Amino acid sequence: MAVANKRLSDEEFGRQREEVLSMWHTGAQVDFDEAVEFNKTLPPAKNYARQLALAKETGAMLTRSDTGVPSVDEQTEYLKVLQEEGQCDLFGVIIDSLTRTHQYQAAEAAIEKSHRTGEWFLNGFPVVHYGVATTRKLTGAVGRPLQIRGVAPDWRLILEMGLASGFSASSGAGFISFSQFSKRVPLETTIRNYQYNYALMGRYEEAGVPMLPEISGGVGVLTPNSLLHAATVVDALVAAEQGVKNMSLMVHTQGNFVQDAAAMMALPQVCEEYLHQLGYDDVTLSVVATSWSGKFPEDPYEALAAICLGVVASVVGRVQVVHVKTMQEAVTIPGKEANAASLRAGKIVVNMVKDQSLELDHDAMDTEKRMQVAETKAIVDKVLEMGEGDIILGAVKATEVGVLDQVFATNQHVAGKVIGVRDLKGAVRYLDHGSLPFGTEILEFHREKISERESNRGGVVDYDTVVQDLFAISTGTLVQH
Amino acid sequence: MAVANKRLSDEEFGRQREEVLSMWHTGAQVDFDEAVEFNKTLPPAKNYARQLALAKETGAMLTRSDTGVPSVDEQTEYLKVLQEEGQCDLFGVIIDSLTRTHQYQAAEAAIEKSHRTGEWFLNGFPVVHYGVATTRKLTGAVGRPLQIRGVAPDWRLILEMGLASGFSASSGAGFISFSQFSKRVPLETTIRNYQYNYALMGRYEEAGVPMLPEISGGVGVLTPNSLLHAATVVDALVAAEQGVKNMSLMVHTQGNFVQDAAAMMALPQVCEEYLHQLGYDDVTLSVVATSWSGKFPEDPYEALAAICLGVVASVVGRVQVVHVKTMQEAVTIPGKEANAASLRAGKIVVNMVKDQSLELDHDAMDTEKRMQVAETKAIVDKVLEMGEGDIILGAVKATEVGVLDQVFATNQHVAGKVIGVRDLKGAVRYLDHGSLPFGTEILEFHREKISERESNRGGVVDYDTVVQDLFAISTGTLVQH
Amino acid sequence: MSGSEAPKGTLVTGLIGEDVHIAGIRILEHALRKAGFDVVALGAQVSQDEFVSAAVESRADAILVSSLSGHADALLPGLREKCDEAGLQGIRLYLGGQLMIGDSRWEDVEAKFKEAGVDAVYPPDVQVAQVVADLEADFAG
Amino acid sequence: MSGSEAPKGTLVTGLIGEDVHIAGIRILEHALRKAGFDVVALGAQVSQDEFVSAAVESRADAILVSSLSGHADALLPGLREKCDEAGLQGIRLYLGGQLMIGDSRWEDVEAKFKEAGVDAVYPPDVQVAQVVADLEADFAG
Ligand code: B12
Ligand code: B12
Repeated sequence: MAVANKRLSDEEFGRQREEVLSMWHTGAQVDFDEAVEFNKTLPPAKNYARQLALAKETGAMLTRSDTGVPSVDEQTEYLKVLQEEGQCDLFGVIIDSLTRTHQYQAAEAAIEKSHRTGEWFLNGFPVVHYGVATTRKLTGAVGRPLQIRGVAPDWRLILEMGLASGFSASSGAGFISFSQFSKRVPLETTIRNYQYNYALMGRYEEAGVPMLPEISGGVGVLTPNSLLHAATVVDALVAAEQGVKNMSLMVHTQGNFVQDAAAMMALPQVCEEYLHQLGYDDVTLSVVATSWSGKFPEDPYEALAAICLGVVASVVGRVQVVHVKTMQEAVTIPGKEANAASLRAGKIVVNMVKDQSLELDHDAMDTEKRMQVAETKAIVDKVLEMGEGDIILGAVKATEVGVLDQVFATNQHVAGKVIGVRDLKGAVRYLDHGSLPFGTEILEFHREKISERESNRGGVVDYDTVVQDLFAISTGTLVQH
Repeated sequence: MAVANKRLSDEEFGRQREEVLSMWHTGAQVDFDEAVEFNKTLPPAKNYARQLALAKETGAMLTRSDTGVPSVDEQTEYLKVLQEEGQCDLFGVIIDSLTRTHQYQAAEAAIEKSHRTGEWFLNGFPVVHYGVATTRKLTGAVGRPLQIRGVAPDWRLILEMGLASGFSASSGAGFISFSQFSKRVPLETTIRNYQYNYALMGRYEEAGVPMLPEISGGVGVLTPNSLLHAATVVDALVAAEQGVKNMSLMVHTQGNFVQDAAAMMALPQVCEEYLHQLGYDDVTLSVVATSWSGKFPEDPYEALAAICLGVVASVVGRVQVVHVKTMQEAVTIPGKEANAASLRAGKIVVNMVKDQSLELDHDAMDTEKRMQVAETKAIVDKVLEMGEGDIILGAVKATEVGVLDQVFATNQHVAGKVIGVRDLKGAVRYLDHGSLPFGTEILEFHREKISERESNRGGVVDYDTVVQDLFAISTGTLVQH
Repeated sequence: MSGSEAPKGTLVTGLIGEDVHIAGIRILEHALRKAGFDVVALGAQVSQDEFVSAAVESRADAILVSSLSGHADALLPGLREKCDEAGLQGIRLYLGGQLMIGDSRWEDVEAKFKEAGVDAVYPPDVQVAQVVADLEADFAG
Repeated sequence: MSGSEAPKGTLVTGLIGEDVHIAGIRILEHALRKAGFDVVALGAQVSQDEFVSAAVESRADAILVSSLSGHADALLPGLREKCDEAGLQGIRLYLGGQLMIGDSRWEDVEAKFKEAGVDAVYPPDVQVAQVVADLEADFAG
């Protein structure tokens, strides 16, 4: 059955729901009406969407830190430390990747082993395992909004469990979970699953509890922005159709201030346009910028410096949320103290840069924004055209022929023809644009930028340069000449 | 006897020299000719001026870290750790403030007590106490240039000792040591002492060993840049007359990127103009930017973030040297590991920002530069006028009437009428310009900027605001609204 | 396999378990191919069985297992035994990535996986060139 | 000294020894004057003798010593005795700034200076308003 961008009927939703909640025994604990009532008892200060809408209004920039550990007591302790010592505004709780891939038994064994040995054998918080009552205790331990984090082709049970337990936002999206977090699952399947996720959020929304998806179009590993923007727009349109009214769009900082800040401005602009064009006029968009997402320097102080630079770009880009990784990112799942310390550093950068309303060279910013918008539109327009107006039908076809594509994808169905590389200033450009429907202006722009680096080094920029670029920052520089 | 800006005769220099070298018994160890020969045995990689000239040519940005501890073994260990673990390019060795104020006996007692107890009772390295042979072992322990650091009304013996011992640069200048590091000493006296210092460097230069003064016009505690620039130009002209051929001009970062970066560009430009105007055409100028120089946040990670932001501004300002303080600045004389860690963070920021040739909003930068240049010229022109072309005679008169002034000065002879305050974006403006010879354009510019902050807060900006501003950053923000 | 045109050896590569950190192994594959190896790239999320059957099918000389998610401890043990069962006695097993959660000492991590039958274990800061050089040395002649 | 217009007390302020860190004490002086104290500000680089004679001349109620360079340990002891010798028995001594080099525990630092005769010792993160409030309390009535 072809998936189209149509609101799930109550019957279809109800049918899936039964299936979802029976995937693991704790699913039975979720009762939608009770969950809505529970969520209504929470103060607005704990609702993610409300806080982001407020931030957008007041110009505030909130910090978010993501953590995930297998023990619920320890996870609670983490959140408390982040709130108190890290002045953290928003909490992300990462779900372990065994749970995400439905390996509930293996996850349970790893939890048991973690408890027994006191060491950790699981890379996140297994929300499904703990269930509603226990997880509500966790979310009740802090006074600010929480997001349930992770990306997986089938995130439905995790989301049910999370939203019923006091989380009011969730990461993940259909295209990224297809292209970056699965291997053989077809796009139709992940999109169908995400229709469910968005529909669930939409139903909470209708019941008076705004729930927010944080939509990412891929990962920020040497990936040109428009590739990510286009996939983000696709998911935003899917979410809107299912009744989601508040969305956060993610930009992955990749090291060049102008490019990163421009991305934070271009993405909501172009997304807004498409929402409007397709008749979704009551959606509130916010932007979240992540920390550096490539390989980190091992040294924690170098890592912290790189994180701070990402925050600078994010404040220049006037986002609502700044995601702050930790100084131990290269090394391990971070300790809570290191996490809180990194957050404090991030916060003072937010304050210092925000206070001075820093602006970068306007010409450079304008060009960068203009190009990102043009590239994104070239892709999304083509997708809509291929779907005869239906973004999902279009996306499926576009993916087959590489009109939607990803760099370093994990899924075999992704064309994987696009290759990104840094230009002389460290901005990520298309070394190979694969089958993206770009006109000559766009292609020449990228070619030109890459050739600047070539002239500078007196040598060709090729896949070996891409390999060098993958180690950017971790080796101490952004661009190796 | 009025001091004029005239090259010290060999007789006068020789006379003073005898006096200087007999201030403490180790002075007798200094033999100029032998010291020149010794310096000539050192590789160019260890000569400060040569390395800075090279950096200017190639666009390199070097990092410098300042340390000063009472034990020579420990100081050696510090330098080695900074070189190896901190990738430090230039070393500053801070002389303790007892030695700087000629309290040699007290310093000796503190050294003895430090050695005996293993704790430190002295805030720097007492170079005079250790003498030439021992200090040469210290400077010989590292392979990069060293600067002897500190400011004092009478720095002559310290400088003699330092340059004879393998240091090839020195901090300090006549006006700052008068206004900020002494209480009753008149400007004539400090300038006369600095004429000697510059003359000593000039004589090394003539003998084939370039020696570099790093000239600062004051301290960066809530001080408008032009006030510092003007005093810097005064000392540069004094140094040039004594035969100094390489100078580094210091800019104190104070938190607003545009203002800080503009200062790094405006200062060498205006200084170059005056050197040229007065016939000193063969002087090579470089610029050094310091870390934040106000009160630091106590938290080491916040402090590190603030330091990193200063480095961003410094790289945008295209300086040759970035001075990197440490994450323990608020707390204590830093440990070597914390120092090396801060340097690594500073270095990665240099690399990441330099790689992308970051430029800020051109209009804002142009305005800021233009105003700083205009203000500085207004002051220096007036000083020259008052001295009938002689910068020293002028400076003495100008200081009396507050045409040269300082904020938070320590010397009773400083008018101290000028008050600085932050504007809405955190740039430091003249709240009170005292007796500075400013025209209406300048005054209106500052008034305008301050009134923006007033409108924003809906209240007056006055001395209470100055008090708030003194805690900027240490309380987590740059501007308190 | 000594002629200059013949492949230096056949290698099966992939990320074990649920792992999706694909960038590192992708560039290793590129470098190894360039150096003259035949590479059978299984990509992300490869099970032990998939590794083994791909190695059997391709008559591989070695299996290169990458693992970054921190679950190598749970996912790797047993692979050597499966190889033996499938008749791949003595096939060289290489392992690299960010193997364990928490800051265990590298020596302990290395020992743990060697005990599980891995021939060579690599930390995340290994250079691509180093991996290639080691493999060339191991398959010289 | 209880009328609303009369000064709340006379204070001598200054930085001891070779110290030039003047910003902190300057703003304290401002705040104290605003709160109704008479302040005799000696500024930077004040010797013990200068503190004492200024206090004698101005019939001060207290001396506020600031020290940031880290040498308070060497420069402060003896001040109480000099005060006593000059007939300033019982004059209140306040000390603040960044007193010691190295990261000694605050309790030890405080105890050390109290033993040397200081009545109240303040860490660098003290709020201006706190200092004013304490002095007002000490001189109430
Ligand atoms: C980018 C990244 C991601 C991207 C991956 C995108 C992609 N398409 O590849 C995304 C966002 C998808 C991701 C997801 C997750 N990640 Co992640 N990720 C990273 C990050 C930042 C960089 C990894 C990278 O790309 N390195 C660049 C490549 C070139 O280097 P490399 O992979 O290390 O490979 C080199 C060597 O290791 C070696 N090598 C690797 N494999 C092999 C194999 C052999 C045989 C040999 C000889 C050598 C070898 O050779 C390579 C060249 O030198 C690291 C942290 C870091 N290192 O900075 C975390 C990190 C690996 N991730 C982590 C985690 C926990 C996750 C998540 C579970 C949760 C989360 N944070 O969202 C999910 C996992 C999902 C899953 N199912 O696996 C943890 C792992 C914890 C641990 N091991 O202790 C890390 C360390 C971050 C952290 N500190 O928490 N991640
Ligand atoms: C600015 C500064 C300078 C400026 C001072 C400019 C000026 N005109 O004031 C300059 C550049 C001149 C300078 C010089 C030196 N400095 Co300095 N300086 C600083 C810095 C960065 C901030 C100090 C400041 O202005 N604070 C702002 C004011 C508002 O706060 P405050 O002074 O702490 O005052 C508050 C409280 O302490 C309290 N308080 C203060 N005094 C008193 C007294 C009483 C009675 C009471 C109740 C309360 C009280 O109330 C105030 C309001 O809250 C500090 C580090 C830091 N804290 O971040 C180092 C620091 C104080 N300096 C230090 C040193 C070593 C020096 C030098 C010896 C060497 C050098 N680094 O160059 C020279 C000393 C020269 C000399 N002879 O004294 C060290 C001291 C080490 C120690 N104590 O362990 C510090 C801690 C830096 C470091 N980590 O190495 N410095």
